Amino acid sequence: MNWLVGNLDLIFELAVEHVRLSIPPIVLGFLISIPLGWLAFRFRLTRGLLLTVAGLLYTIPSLALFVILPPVLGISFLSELNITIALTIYAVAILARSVADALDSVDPAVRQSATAVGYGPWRRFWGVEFPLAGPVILAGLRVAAVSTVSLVTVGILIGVESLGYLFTNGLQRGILVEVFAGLIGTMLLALLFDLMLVLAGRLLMPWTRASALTPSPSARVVTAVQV
Amino acid sequence: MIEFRDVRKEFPDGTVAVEHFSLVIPSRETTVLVGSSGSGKTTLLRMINRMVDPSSGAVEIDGENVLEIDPVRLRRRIGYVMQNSGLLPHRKVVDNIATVPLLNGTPKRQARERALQLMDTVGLDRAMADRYPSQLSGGQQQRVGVARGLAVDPNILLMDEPFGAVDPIVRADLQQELRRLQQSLGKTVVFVTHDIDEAFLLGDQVVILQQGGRIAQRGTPAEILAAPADDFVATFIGADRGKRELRVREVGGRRVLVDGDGRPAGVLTETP
Amino acid sequence: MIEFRDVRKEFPDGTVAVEHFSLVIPSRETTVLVGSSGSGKTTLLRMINRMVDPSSGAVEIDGENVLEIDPVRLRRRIGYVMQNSGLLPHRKVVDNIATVPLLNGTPKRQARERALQLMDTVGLDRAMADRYPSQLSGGQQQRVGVARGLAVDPNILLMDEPFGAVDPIVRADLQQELRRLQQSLGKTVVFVTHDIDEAFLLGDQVVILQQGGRIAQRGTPAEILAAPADDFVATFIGADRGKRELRVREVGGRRVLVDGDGRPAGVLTETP
Amino acid sequence: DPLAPDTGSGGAGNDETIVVGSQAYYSNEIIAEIYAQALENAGLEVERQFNIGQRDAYIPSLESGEVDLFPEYTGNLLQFYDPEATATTPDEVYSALTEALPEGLTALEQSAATDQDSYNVTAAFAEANGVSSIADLAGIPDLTLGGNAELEERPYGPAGLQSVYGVTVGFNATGDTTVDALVEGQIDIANVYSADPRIQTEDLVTLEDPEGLFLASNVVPIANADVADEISDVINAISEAMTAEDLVDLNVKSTVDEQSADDIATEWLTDKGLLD
Amino acid sequence: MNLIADALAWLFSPDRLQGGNPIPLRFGEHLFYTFLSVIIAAAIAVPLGYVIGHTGRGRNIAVALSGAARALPSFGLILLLVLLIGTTRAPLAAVIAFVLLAIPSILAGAYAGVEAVDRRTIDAARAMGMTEWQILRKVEIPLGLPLLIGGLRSAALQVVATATLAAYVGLGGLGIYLFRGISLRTYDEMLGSALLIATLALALDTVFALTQHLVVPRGVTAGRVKDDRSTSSRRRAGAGTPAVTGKG
Ligand SMILES: Nc1ncnc2c1ncn2[C@@H]1O[C@H](COP(=O)(O)OP(=O)(O)OP(=O)(O)O)[C@@H](O)[C@H]1O
Ligand SMILES: Nc1ncnc2c1ncn2[C@@H]1O[C@H](COP(=O)(O)OP(=O)(O)OP(=O)(O)O)[C@@H](O)[C@H]1O
Ligand SMILES: [Mg+2]
Ligand SMILES: [Mg+2]
Repeated sequence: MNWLVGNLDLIFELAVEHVRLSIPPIVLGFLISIPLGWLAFRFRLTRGLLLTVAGLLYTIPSLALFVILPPVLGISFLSELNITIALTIYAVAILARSVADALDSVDPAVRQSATAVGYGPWRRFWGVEFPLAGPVILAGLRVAAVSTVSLVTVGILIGVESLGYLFTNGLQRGILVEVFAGLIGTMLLALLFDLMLVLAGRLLMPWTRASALTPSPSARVVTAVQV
Repeated sequence: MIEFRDVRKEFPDGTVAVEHFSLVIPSRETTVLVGSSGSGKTTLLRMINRMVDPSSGAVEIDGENVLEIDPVRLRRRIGYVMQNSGLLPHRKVVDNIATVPLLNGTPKRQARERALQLMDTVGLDRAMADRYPSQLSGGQQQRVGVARGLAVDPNILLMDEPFGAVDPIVRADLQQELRRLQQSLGKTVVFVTHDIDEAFLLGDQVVILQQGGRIAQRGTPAEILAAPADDFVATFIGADRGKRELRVREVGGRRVLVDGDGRPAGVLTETP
Repeated sequence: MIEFRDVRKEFPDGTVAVEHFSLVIPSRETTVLVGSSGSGKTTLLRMINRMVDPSSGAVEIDGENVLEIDPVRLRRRIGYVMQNSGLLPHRKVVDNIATVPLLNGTPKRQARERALQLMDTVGLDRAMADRYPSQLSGGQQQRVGVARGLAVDPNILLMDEPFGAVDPIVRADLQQELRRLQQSLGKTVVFVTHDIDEAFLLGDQVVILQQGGRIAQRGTPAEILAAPADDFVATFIGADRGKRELRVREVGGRRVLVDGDGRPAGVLTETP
Repeated sequence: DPLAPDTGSGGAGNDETIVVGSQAYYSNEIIAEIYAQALENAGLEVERQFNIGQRDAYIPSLESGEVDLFPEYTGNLLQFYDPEATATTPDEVYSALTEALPEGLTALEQSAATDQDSYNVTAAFAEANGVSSIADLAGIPDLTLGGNAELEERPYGPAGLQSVYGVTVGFNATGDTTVDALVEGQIDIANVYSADPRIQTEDLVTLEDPEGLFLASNVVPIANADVADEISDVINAISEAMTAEDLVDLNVKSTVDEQSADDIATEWLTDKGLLD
Repeated sequence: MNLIADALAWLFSPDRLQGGNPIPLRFGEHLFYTFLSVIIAAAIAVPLGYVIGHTGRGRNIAVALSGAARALPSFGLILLLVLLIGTTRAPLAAVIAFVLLAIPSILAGAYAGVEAVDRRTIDAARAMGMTEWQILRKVEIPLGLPLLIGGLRSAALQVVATATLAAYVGLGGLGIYLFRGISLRTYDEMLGSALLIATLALALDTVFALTQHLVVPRGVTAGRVKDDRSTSSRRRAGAGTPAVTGKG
């Protein structure tokens, strides 16, 4: 407890650093995933290829990826860029699939009807398909954000400071509270990101909040089973 | 007038949906395409607004081949109503109705004003204007769909099983509403259904389709009923099951018309 | 005989689906419950095989309160067919049909043999026996559903909108098939639909329900048609729209019966 | 080349800011923090690049000028540059180090404080086997040495024990948990930094090193030659003031009292009258 | 790309089979920890997941749990448990951490699998007179198997990744080379072992993917008769894969 009282500034500084490291991969991952997800959604062939590659990349343990990337990309091992790129790759791996699934989830009838009333392809994508894909994309974005915040901590093992510093430093000094603070801090940050995304979703997608007049048939079936 | 001239459609996967199809659809009347699943009704309907382009043959509107019209512009001129309404779930009712005028650049205020008027036309309470489609019942959604189809005051209204998904009672209501509307608006309506009763109810001209868009029979409902062209038509309209052969039976002092199976179809009100 | 005595069902969320419902369902006949969405048809049907238990009142089968019968045993004695067939997607057609006999311990060989016979009964080609449900058309799936419902040779067959999801032509086929079956098997069939035409076609007794399971009218189809009990029934069966009031008109030398709107309903074959 | 340091920040060209680095080791970080605070007190702009990892990781950054100042340990650093080095006493090591340092790096004055690798056993083990020096280990069967993973490759690791003292050991990479592993009996000999407070708190016996397997390792500030003159007065004063006891004391404050490096540094500088 | 050649040279050098850290030993350790933890986690999570999926009770808790688990930094969790349980019992602490990390995905796979079964199918099964146990055993489990395997798959990958980090507290496994490489800045070792770990993860992933493919009940894969344009066959988005949990 001693430690906690004396180190609130440190925790705060590290948290700020942690946030700073977390944002670029999430934002970049999101931006990159839109065209990739669209490609995967639009063309069967690219879908298989893209999602397989994404899945494989996601499979590689983070620390290993931090080490493999620099020689492949010709960047410095110590560089923050390394972490940013690695975490962006993970975010893309999650989000490209989400975007593809999300576009898939758009009712084809709505897509058809938008075409039928005279939407051109570009306008239809941004005015109809993308917003309607929103809820599923958001779900993916939440997963990506939370997992990015959690993965940033591994960066400490190659010298990139974040709340992960509290893990190694706490272990060396044998201070349980310090490690615990790192753990809780990271989870709180993740929660914060999640909350902000949920709020942003509410704000940007008001129709998802509108409660249906009649329960949808599937919802009714579910309740019927619980008798 | 809409004219199909020896139209054929083969989809990229090799399915031939429609072949040797020719038909004249007169203006200001309702033409109903009726046929079972896969007979090519939707495909034919969509050729009119270029959602599908024919592989060969031509579709003309007032003498102009549709292939010469830019599809986006063409579609904005033609109303289209489909099953499940096809409303944009993320737009309020009023914005859904105003979609096409807005796409065409009509000022927002004006478009919304017109949308509210259309809500009156199709019998929707203006109080629903700010709801999202999911907050409406199926029947109300279909009304919004019709209102949207009418928003640019099109000469042509295409309707693809617009009432297929609603409850029979609501459907009967919507059918009546459409008849009323059509009497006052006088659009060229092309209506697709696979319900022969609906076809007989709504169609000035009824076209019965077989697989591949082959026309089994074309005529007014009474013509078809009086003289089914062949066995297929007879089966389709239920004549072969005796469903259309009605006999009179006394029940409780009233003259009930029963079909071949003894199932009642109605009550006779007037002797010949 | 199945009897409902002043049955009431309130769901845990407070919805009162059915209230003060009493009805006698005679044996070896088809009773159709018809009404619009949410009127409690499914709830009532499911009280018979204890998929739903009444909050108060009693449901009796041949004088025995179903609450005194173990639900699993009860259900194995009662056939149940529902919309979308509810087949097990990971079992072949023949195994789906044989499910309940197998649960009851019938030897596999015998159960399959019986399943194949049932496929004949419901008009399914035996060649489909080794397919999976997803490899069948909707209509075929429903036939499998019916065969499965018949597999234990139950006295009671419950059918919840069994043909709601299939194409009208296939539906007409299945309806005919069911009539034929019923004539030869003589089960007690309780059939739920919201299509009044289907109710009139299949029901020996038709029960028209309003919200909350209130019985608006009960009787044979002809009785209901001849004398609708009230405005609700009149609307429901289309009498108020003149749909059931037929007049005779000459078309091409035949006497066509037309309704209030001038839409044809059939051809008169025999004068009173 | 991924081994090349990042040139994104700091750099020798940047005259205004002194970049102070530290290892990913709390004790080293405290010293670095002391340097940083003292420099700030002297009116210089300071950037902290702490937690860079092991020597092999940060030396390139130091050589390239990405980092300007780094608290080091004379013996370990000398061995890094010259694995064959024979010097053992603090002064010998220091002068050998000044020789061995590449151009561009300057060793400022070394401090009396030492923090060197040392081999430790539990008091019970020492008594039972009668050992007080590494040499006494020779002949004891089935010994296991524990330490960081990289110890296995170091000249003073298992190979050095064998060649210098004829002691045969197995190796267990116990990392940051070495002391606990020793106390629990998983290993017999632990490589612990001599200023580690747990040598006292856990009642360990540090084995003597008569053959000089370990070089004397005094705290020494290594600076980039470009800034060495500018900062030498401030930093040398710190080396002068810091005693061996001070270092253990600083470590105790960190691990037992759980104080932050920041506070510990301020407190020490204030005590020594180095802040104004 | 020279570095990669060096890394491969390190990896395939005969030295890797000798000394204190032979690769086969570390590889075996890594797999051992992975399978042990996944098996323990499965023993806990699968029955629990089935209960949740079948009854629908506790679902919200399970969802919240897997959400929280995704936010849990696995490296921090190991260090915390090591400090709590004692550094010398690091293997125990690590296995507990792995199990904790593996449970949410497996739980999600188990209940999502059961839940993804069409409610109408279950309703029909009950109406036919299946007991609850029969419904679970004959309908829900076989139809939910692919999603369960999916859950085991992400759990295993999660553990493989985290076991790498566990070398930091002296657990052994393949991470040991990675940490030593990073400390010594020996790039061939770092990269070589990273490649080895990545390969292990990919191989494991492939095995699970194949299994997942194999356990899809026939009939679910069997082709639709025709016209899969129909909207009814569209799966609920996201229902196909259990929620991805965190990674290490
Ligand atoms: N995009 C397409 N690609 C391939 N085949 C298609 C496509 N659209 C339609 N078809 C096929 O063309 C035929 C006619 O289809 P269409 O949708 O026009 O029938 P329909 O009469 O509208 O049927 P329904 O009553 O089921 O709506 C069918 O065999 C259908 O499978
Ligand atoms: N498990 C349940 N929990 C809460 N309310 C329910 C449940 N099952 C049905 N209800 C409600 O009870 C009422 C009657 O439902 P029921 O399913 O019996 O109607 P139905 O006549 O079969 O309708 P449909 O034609 O749509 O199938 C409805 O208002 C419905 O929302
Ligand atoms: Mg169609
Ligand atoms: Mg129902």
